[in-house]
Amino acid sequence: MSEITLVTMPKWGLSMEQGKVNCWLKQVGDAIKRGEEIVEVESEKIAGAVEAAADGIMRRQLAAAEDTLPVGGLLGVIAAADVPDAEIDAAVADALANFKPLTADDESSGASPEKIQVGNRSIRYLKRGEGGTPVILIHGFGGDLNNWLFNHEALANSRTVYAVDLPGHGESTKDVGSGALSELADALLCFMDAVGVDKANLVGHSMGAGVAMAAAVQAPARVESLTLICGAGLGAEINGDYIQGFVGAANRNAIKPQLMKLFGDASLVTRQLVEDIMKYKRIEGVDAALRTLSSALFADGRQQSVLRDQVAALGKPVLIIWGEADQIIPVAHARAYTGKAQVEVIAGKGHMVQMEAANEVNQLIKQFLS
Amino acid sequence: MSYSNPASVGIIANPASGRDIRRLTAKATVFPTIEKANMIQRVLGALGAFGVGHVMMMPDMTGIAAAVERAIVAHRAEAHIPWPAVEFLNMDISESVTDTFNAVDLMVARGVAAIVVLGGDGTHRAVAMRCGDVPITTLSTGTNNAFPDLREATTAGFATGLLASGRVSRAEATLANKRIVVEACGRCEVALVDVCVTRHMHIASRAVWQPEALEELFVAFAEPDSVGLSSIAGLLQPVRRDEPHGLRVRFGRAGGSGVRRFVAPIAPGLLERVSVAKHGLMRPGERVRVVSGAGTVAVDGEREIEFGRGDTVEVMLDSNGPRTIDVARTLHIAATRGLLDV
Amino acid sequence: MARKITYQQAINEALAQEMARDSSVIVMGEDNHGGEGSPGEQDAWGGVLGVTKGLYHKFPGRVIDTPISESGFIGAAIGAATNGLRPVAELMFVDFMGVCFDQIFNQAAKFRYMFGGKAETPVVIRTMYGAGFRAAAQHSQCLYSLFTHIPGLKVVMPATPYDAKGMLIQAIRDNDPVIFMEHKMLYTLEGEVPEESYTVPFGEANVVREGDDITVVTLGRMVHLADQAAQAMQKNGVHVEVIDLRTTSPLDEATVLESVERTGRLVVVDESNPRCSMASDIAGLVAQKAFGALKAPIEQVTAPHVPPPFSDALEDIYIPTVADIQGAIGRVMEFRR
Amino acid sequence: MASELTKDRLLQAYRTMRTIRDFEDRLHADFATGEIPGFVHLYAGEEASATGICMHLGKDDYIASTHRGHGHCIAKGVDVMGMMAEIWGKKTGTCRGKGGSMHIADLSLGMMGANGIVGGGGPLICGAALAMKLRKLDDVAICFFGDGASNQGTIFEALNLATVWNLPAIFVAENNGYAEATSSKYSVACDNIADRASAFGMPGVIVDGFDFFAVHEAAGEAIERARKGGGPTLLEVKLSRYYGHFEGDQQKYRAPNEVAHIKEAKDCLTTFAKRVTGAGQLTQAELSAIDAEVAALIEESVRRAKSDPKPAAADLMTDVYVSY
Repeated sequence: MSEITLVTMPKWGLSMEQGKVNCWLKQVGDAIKRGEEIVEVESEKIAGAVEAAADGIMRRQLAAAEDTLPVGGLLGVIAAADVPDAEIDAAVADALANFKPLTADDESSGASPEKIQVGNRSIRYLKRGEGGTPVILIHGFGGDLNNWLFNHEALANSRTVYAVDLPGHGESTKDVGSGALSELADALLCFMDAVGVDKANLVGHSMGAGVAMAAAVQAPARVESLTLICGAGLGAEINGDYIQGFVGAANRNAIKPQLMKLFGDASLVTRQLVEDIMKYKRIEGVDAALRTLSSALFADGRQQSVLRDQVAALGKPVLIIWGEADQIIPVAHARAYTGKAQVEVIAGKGHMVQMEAANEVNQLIKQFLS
Repeated sequence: MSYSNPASVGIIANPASGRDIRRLTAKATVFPTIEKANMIQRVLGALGAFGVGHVMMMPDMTGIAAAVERAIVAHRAEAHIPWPAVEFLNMDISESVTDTFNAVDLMVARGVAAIVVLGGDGTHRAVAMRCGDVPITTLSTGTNNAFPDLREATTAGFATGLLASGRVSRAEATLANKRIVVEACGRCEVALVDVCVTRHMHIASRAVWQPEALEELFVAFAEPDSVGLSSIAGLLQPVRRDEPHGLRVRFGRAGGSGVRRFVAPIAPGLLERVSVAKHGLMRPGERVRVVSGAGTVAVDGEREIEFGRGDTVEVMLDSNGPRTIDVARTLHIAATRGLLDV
Repeated sequence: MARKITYQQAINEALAQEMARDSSVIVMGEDNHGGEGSPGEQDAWGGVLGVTKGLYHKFPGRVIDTPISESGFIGAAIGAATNGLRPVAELMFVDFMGVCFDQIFNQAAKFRYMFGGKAETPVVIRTMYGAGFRAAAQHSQCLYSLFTHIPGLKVVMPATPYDAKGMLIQAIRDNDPVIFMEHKMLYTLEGEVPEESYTVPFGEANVVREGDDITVVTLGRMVHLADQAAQAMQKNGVHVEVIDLRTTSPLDEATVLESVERTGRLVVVDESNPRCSMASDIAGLVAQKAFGALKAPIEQVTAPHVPPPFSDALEDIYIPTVADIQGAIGRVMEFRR
Repeated sequence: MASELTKDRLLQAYRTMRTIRDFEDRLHADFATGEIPGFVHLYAGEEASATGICMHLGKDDYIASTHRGHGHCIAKGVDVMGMMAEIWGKKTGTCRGKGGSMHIADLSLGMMGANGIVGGGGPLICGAALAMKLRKLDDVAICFFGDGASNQGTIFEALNLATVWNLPAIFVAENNGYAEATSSKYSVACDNIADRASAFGMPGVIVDGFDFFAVHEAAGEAIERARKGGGPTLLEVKLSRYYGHFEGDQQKYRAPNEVAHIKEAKDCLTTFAKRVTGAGQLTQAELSAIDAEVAALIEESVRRAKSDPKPAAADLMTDVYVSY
């Protein structure tokens, strides 16, 4: 049966209990390569593509567009051309018979975020996987560890991967101090102390990339490599209107046009995503944190800390990934890095490239780390 | 035994008593209108039991008379021992002490055998000023009185009925009382218990409860177990109601030479330190002139006269107070002589 | 992601956080702790359904039990609000407004206007509403439209634990009198609620579900029924937009009108009685301001114009159901001129 | 002693009473011309009550008033110019022309407002007093109400709460004998409102409301007691209003010479003047000087009220909420 691969409804984030099939990207009979996107599904929070776990032929599609399935529910079957239909039908029957929807108990037994006291702050993080030099995923301005929903698990299949909420974000303490990159980098390094990580591969998105770079500058010995995704700190330009619009937005209607700037495909901005951002912004201290950060880092629509030369001087391995359609930080910054780096620009995707092109980004990072 | 048709009895109930500032400054009771009306009903029952056929009552505008009227209707419906016919005097009501004066004048003119008074020291004083030698039955409405009896209205009515029906003679049933006459600023007032010269500039809410305001006190009698200003004298040197003299007390400053300090119940629940410089007997007929700055004269505990610097205040004790029914003695006589047998 | 707690716990947490943050916040009402003056336990009840449980010991002297005297203590809360406190007074059941409405609508609601803008009355009146408890006619009404009618009051009715916490904190910090309505059937509803303090602004409806075919405007407990109806309709290919008004004063007209402009169809779902109701108000609003967009008559799903009955057999048909809502959606979708 | 009446205080008392009287007399005259809109309830005759009580109060003490509230406002220090403008419906009024005679308020002076609802102030005062108690202030809150309000449930609830919470609250029953056109002899079951105090576990005191000194002294004791934490008091002030329930009321329900007789025998200003001049505390010249000043003040307030602008149409929509 090893040559039969079941495609099931993925679980993107702890709160996801079910997903809706948007459309099939491959049809029955199509040849499929491992890692190729085969079906687009949508949770309450986000839409994304499920990638093939194995090479083969698309032999069955058990869910149609618009169907809603629980997490783990059977979407389709991939198998080699020579696997008999009877075997495939048996596998399908077996899967359907033995399927149990996830319960609350299963959820709590899986990975769930924890909080740790780091100095005066409580920092929330989610740890997955075991082994190797740990990876730390660092979200951007206004984000949180859920920004890595499509990456975290994929990256963690062979190593320890942490995703953190930076100060002022997610469920970490909202005090950001001066708001300088160095202060956030300090917090990151202290977090590493607290969880016992001596040295890590830092993966930063946007402002988080700036934090990763600052941490490398401050403590070069503790940084193995840097992955900078649509990163801040590589040049002065940034979309000041976005920053102001994001900080100033007091309601759903004001925030939505800002969030649409984050994606190449603006339809990915779901009602739930908008609602989640508004819920974050309403939390006491968030407004002040965002204002402090935006004036410390992005005053007058310009990035105040450009660290590329200092980082280049360290000679660390660097991977730079950018969405070609990034409307927040110009894609030109990808090429502006002065040191040695692998630079990858992904066509058609926006600032949230790690979500929009999750499989591609995951592959790039995995290759880079190995 | 047969008796002549008993004479009328008057009833005066002061609608204002039991509500002054002592409710606030002391722990004096609020004495509700309804309870005054209840007391009158108990008196009526007792009078009826002795065949008193007619009662004159002072009218009022605060509901006592109205409540009694309602009670009469209800009583008639129940119809066991009849009550006397109650006549509410036909008089103008000013809602002041004048009403009491007018009512007493009418009762005296129509020859009542006795007047039952419900009120405090002030009410009894007002009645005493007009009742001449008609005996009065005293009933205290409240906790802060020295002159009237604090007793159950039923037995007071009982004794009054014995007197009004002639079963017990006036000589045996009643007592004489002293009084103090005070003259100041051309006004003359009569006190049954005490006259106090105070430093209060204004009559204001009338009551006296601040020991530092006391200047000089004159009492007709001084009972150590009473409450009010006269208790100060009573605790210095008791004087009975049937002794001929009174007492004079001069207050001093705390710490002054020869000044005695002690605690006295100058109002219900109000135990205050008082400072007395000296005291002495007050002889009947002796006119005493008080020398003081501006202030007020309180008569039976109520400020009545404002006087200025240079005005004179003169007081004199005599034995021309009202005759009051001695309820205990009257009932004792009735019991020992079998006057209650039917 | 966030921790899940009940609607009732969310309200308790909002009170506790605001009381900790601001010493002028007090809680008062009948048996808000329970046991006052009795020989037994203090905080014996913590509110009739335990919503304020635990606050009494956490905030000594600031959880005040009152006599059963609604005019007196609701008025006192209003008076205290004019003198430096931020009282959260509990009117146990909204049905009891009948014995204290003067203090709310002639006093609290009017102060600011009558006094030429010089008064602020930061009082919150928490009150339980709604049918489903077999509590009959005097303990089951919705009555929000009566408060909504009065200028000077803000009227809010969170449908979820998240909104309950954020809107109560907003209500406490708000400088106007706020009627905060809690549906008694929602107390045990669980939902994600941040541990931290946050506010949900008033006058901003929540789009619970997006859809382009028909708009369902609803509020309070009916939000959940409407969403279930919408989910069921999705299987038939009908994409329903569900709007939770969240506050009826202020009213988010823009979100309602924008949605109906897009969908052209409207069903209003209101647990209250139909005359002079939020249902008729929203229908009137849309008829007046989005008439041109309407493709079908507006349907209202409400309780009938009778008092809430006692017997379950009657109450179950009194309260609008998911099936009622689906039926209304179906009729509006099928309407042809 | 609660509060000594120095010469300055006596002058202040007279000035306040005179200001109230002239303010009300002037309104009475002007209302008859038809220029003043709405309902106006005048306090003339009752001046000793508001004055004798409010003289003990500072701006942090609260009072709640009634529909007959001008006297309480003036005694609590509300600006007479603003009041007159308010009653004339002008933008310069205390409430910018939005309240009128029945709703004059100034919370910055502890004046919680005249109130168009009979008995509406009782619960509010309990709240103000509760705030004082919880905030550990030694302020007091006073509820003025009439014999009509004395029969309202709100007042009973407030009296009960005040004792239950041991509040620094004083309930001042201004018993002028008439609730609108109905005698309190009919409507108040126990006749003396003060009698009800005992049922609520607080002292009940009756004081002569024509006598400033009596009111001042009794109120002083009650207020001092409340400030010290001694709890609430019910003070019944027996007095009389000279004018009708509202302007235009012909008072046919009163005895033919009732008002004239009261004015003759008891008027608070006349008796006050007689007492203080008789005792040599103030001279007639001093009183006359105040009379002249007050007359000028009232004249000026009317002149301004007449010429001041009315609210603009845009003012209709403002001041409903702090934020909406």
